[in-house]
Amino acid sequence: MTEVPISWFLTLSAVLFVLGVAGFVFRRSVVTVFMSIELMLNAVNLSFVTFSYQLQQVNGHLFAFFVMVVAAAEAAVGLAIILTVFKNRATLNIDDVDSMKN
Amino acid sequence: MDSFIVISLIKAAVVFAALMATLLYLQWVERKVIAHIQVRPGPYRVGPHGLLQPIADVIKLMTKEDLIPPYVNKPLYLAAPFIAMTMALFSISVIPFGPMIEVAGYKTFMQLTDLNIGVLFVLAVSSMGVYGIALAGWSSNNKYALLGGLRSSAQMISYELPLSLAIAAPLLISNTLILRQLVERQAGSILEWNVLHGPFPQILSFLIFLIAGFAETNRVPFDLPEAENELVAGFHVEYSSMKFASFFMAEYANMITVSSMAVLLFLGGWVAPWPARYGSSLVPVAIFAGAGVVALYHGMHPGHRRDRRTLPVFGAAFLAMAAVFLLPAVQAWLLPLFWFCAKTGSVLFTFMWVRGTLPRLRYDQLMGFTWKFLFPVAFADLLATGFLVAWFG
Amino acid sequence: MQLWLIPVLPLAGFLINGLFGRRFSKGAVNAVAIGSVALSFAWVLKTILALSPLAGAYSEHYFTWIRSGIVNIGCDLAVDRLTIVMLLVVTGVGAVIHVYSIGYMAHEGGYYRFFAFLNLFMFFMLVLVLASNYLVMFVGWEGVGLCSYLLIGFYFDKKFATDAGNKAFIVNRIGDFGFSLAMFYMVKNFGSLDFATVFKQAPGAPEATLTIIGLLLMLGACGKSAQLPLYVWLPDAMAGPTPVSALIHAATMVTAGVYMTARSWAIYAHAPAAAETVAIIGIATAFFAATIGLAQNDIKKVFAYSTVSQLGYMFLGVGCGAFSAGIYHLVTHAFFKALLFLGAGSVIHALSGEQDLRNMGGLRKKTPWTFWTMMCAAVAIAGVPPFAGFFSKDAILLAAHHYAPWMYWLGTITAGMTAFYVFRAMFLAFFGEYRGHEHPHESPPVMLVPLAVLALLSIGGGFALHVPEFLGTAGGEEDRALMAISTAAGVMGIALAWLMYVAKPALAESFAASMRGLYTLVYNKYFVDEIYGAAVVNPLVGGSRAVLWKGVDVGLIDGAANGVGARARNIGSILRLMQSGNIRSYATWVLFGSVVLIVAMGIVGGLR
Amino acid sequence: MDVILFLIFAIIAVVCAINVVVQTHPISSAISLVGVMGSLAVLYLLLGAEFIAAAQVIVYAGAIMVLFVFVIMLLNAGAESKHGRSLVAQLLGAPLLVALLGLLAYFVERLYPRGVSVRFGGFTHGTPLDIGRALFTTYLLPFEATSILILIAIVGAIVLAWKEID
Repeated sequence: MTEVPISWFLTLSAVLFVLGVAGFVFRRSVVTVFMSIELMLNAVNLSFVTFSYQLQQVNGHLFAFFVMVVAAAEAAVGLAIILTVFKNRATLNIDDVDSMKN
Repeated sequence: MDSFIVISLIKAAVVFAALMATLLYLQWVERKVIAHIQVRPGPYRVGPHGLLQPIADVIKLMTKEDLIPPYVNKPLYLAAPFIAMTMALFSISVIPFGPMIEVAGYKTFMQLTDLNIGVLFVLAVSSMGVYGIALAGWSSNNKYALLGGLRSSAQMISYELPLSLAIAAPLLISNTLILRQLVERQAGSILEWNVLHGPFPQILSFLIFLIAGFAETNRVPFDLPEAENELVAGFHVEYSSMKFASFFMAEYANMITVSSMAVLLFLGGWVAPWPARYGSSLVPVAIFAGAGVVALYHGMHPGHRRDRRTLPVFGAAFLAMAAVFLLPAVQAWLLPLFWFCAKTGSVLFTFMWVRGTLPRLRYDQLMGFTWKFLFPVAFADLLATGFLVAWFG
Repeated sequence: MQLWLIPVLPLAGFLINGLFGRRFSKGAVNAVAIGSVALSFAWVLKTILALSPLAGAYSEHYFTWIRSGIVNIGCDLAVDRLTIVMLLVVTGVGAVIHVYSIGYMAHEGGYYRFFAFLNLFMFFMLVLVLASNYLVMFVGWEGVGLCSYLLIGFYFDKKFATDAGNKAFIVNRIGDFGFSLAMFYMVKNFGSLDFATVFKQAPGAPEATLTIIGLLLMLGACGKSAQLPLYVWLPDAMAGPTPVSALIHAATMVTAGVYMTARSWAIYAHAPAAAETVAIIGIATAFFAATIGLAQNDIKKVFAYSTVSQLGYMFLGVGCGAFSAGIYHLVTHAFFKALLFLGAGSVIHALSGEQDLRNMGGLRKKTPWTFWTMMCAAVAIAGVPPFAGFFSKDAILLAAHHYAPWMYWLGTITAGMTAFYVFRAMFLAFFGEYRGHEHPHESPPVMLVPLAVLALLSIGGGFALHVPEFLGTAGGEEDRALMAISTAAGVMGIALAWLMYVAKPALAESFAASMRGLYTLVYNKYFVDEIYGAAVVNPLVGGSRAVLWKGVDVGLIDGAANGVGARARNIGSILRLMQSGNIRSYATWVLFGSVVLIVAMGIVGGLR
Repeated sequence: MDVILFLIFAIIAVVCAINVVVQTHPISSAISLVGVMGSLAVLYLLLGAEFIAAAQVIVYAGAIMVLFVFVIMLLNAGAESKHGRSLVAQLLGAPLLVALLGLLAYFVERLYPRGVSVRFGGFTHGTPLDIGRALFTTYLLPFEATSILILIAIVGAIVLAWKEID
């Protein structure tokens, strides 16, 4: 067997995505949570590229490309927000950032 | 299939060996060049004209105690020099040194591997190189090292933008990302090189590329991550022995990569400055012969007692080289290699020259320079090139 | 032929002035505003020259605006002869009034805003005129309404101005409602809103349909053109700056209804009941407004009622089937009424804001230019030959006589009254002793030149421009007798005004005293505003307050809303536990939601 | 060969991803994430997505993650503190994650029981030429929109971080 079933790629994508969700749900560090989001985006990109292969069209690549661009923008703004939060509250623990509660 | 693997392994071994030797001696060359710029002899004790100095250094570094400070983050501390070295050597693998040659009946390219996205690959790998430095700085648990790592990561991200833009401009002309094709499309004469190409010479891009390249390799005047009089030694302050040497070699390997890229992108790669029918193939012969004659002459009139033996030997070796260049069988692969090395060497010499000449920038100057000057200029240059290519192309 | 340039040029002026005008000098604002309108005028001329002689319609398609089922509405502009007449009036008179505004607005705040709105108005008016289907026309129609609102309320720091703006807008909404219904009905019956398509199908359509469409369109026209019973906004609209009154509320926008009715002539031609209604409303408005005009003391109010009255004439013409006569009167009216307003503006300017005729008098010497130019307009509106108004009014009365003689007689009486109240205003303002306190001064040349231009048009516009011939529907044979009667009515009106306000001023007082009841009635505009207030507005407000607010709103809706809210609060106090403020908890709920969603999609998608 | 490559890099990716989640120190997570991205880039190459593979390394690993590392170093973020808890996340998190993974895997297996197989070189339209062509024709509007987005993000980041500069 020299060919990889396409479902393997998608399953890998699913596994990575779920791991990203797990990071989001279980981690307390804002930065790690943010990285988990990136992990999820990567997982989605993998499935985009896989679909592109399956359909023999380049469109999936472009979606992945746009995801990357958006991720870059998101990282810039998100990290700036993290910097500001850290400056104001001196914490990176996501459970401490809960002033919306009241 | 098998021959492909064998050839690849042989090529890898050859390139690796040559690269290591070059790395060793590049250091010696740099010390010599800087020394002569500063009007002093430089390494002189070990071997003739200090020629054995690199070997001595290697022995010294290898035999030194490999000290791991306490309170470092051990996995990352150990991984950092490895990452730096790996990434530095990685990009060499796609750099072509010459055209297709035939060795013992096998046709192969003078290149480890040929990628469709060669240029992007080099960019990608070089952008990964920052991890070695940043992690080294962080894992050392030392504030100087941390500052060095911080500086280098900010600096490398920032200078990658003008670097990429400067690379994009000649790519617009050559219209390929395959490094070998890039060179083939610059074949002909010096006027076909991208730096002087047709109606839109890429002189500005070339300069931007060089400047950004200095920054990407943390060279003077952008050597802030290791600014020794501010940060002691910056990110590698806690490293010793071979780990320290790895960073050093990584820096030189990066210099070679950047120089090769400059040659491939702008200076026509292994292509001779003018066609062989006008005698370009005789240039190396002339150079080596001239060098041999000069060496022999100085051997006759030695300024130093030891030169009486060494210089004639060198002279003879140079003359032999000149003779080799005259052999038609070897010319096919030796001439391109010569031109490639000569061009890369000139760029490397520029690196050293700048190091011997310019002072270091302040950190805010460094960032301001790239964001407020280099980046806009690179952008405008790319835009102008794009319009020109669209207009004339 | 790039028809789109005609409206877009003023739009560009609006954008430039509106966005950057605050930083511009007055000169720059002037250059942009007037330059854009002048260029537009020039482009109109070029278009006319390029297209002449224009027998049919020339149209341009730009893009498909709405495509839905059978309805396919494009953004189309078209030019035919009717449009050309309107274009010339709008851009020509518009340009003149723009120039005039430089002088009039020189000392007002919000200079750039004024010109930006004026340019925006020009844009919408030109869209209205150039439209080749009802929907694009409606865009212009609503747009001019908006600009009218903005410009009436230009002095937005004064309550009466904003109230007047609101009134104009709300009353116009009633008319627009009719217009929209007419469009829906057209789509339903003809499947299109294109003029060409609709008019081609009109002859074959059932008369009832056409009558309904015609009446609905007339409702729209009544709102926009201030006809009975929706005329009440126009006199109040005089709260805006005088150039606005001249441009929007005399020369162009208020005639949009006439234009639209004339444009829809093909419909009215096959719906005689609707046409008759138009004619009746026209003559009734003409007469009714003229009587109110007899007793007004505010110079602009006099001209405002005069405008309503003259618009009634135009509707009479259109309703009688002589739509070209209506348009003819529209053109000449644009000249002399704009001139009257601009002259009134000049007088007001001279008296630093005084508008009451009782505080004027004797201005003939102080402001000779204004006097003589206004006199041209007064004579023209009075229907004295050979001034402009004579020809158009005569054409309408002739048509009315053919249609129904009683309308002719009522029209002639109205003509007499028109002559009377206009000259009453002229005599009160320019003759006798000066009764005010300000020191009158003549207006600057930048205001007088437009007056002179319009005066020339008022004098010669009648016999120089043969609009009916141009529109290809020359009226019936001239009837010397009818002509003489209507002229005599005008002259009698002038003479009566002379008698009562110049020769024997006491006569007016005693006349008013002897007919106190009638005078009070007329002076108070038949209490129409009060009747509307009592009959429509108050019941509406009171009813809304009692039933909708107290009953439905508080009782039902608020009760329901509060009840829902209370339950929601109860549920929320339980669900609040979910709102821990903890991001990870939220993330878990999102995860929960996505799992549920995937399961649901799997079930719905038939994947088990 | 392809299967071996896939398995090697898939395992690296999964292990690194687990490491991202398990490591308590942000910088270890970041490095692991770079590992994920690198192995994904190889998988992209396997899928014929040359350009995306390069962009993955250049943009994700070379820029975004460097930015992460930079911020972690700048804030000198240590191992995360243990205090603070989310009952919901602790109780529901694990079962839901298992459910999500199960569902996704189930649907993938159901929808692609033996769908197309991936073979290196089986898709050759992922070159920069193809991407560029599609990007500047079909996807020109989104492309321009994202460029505006990036611009806004730059401005936003500067505004947010401005106080740091003072």
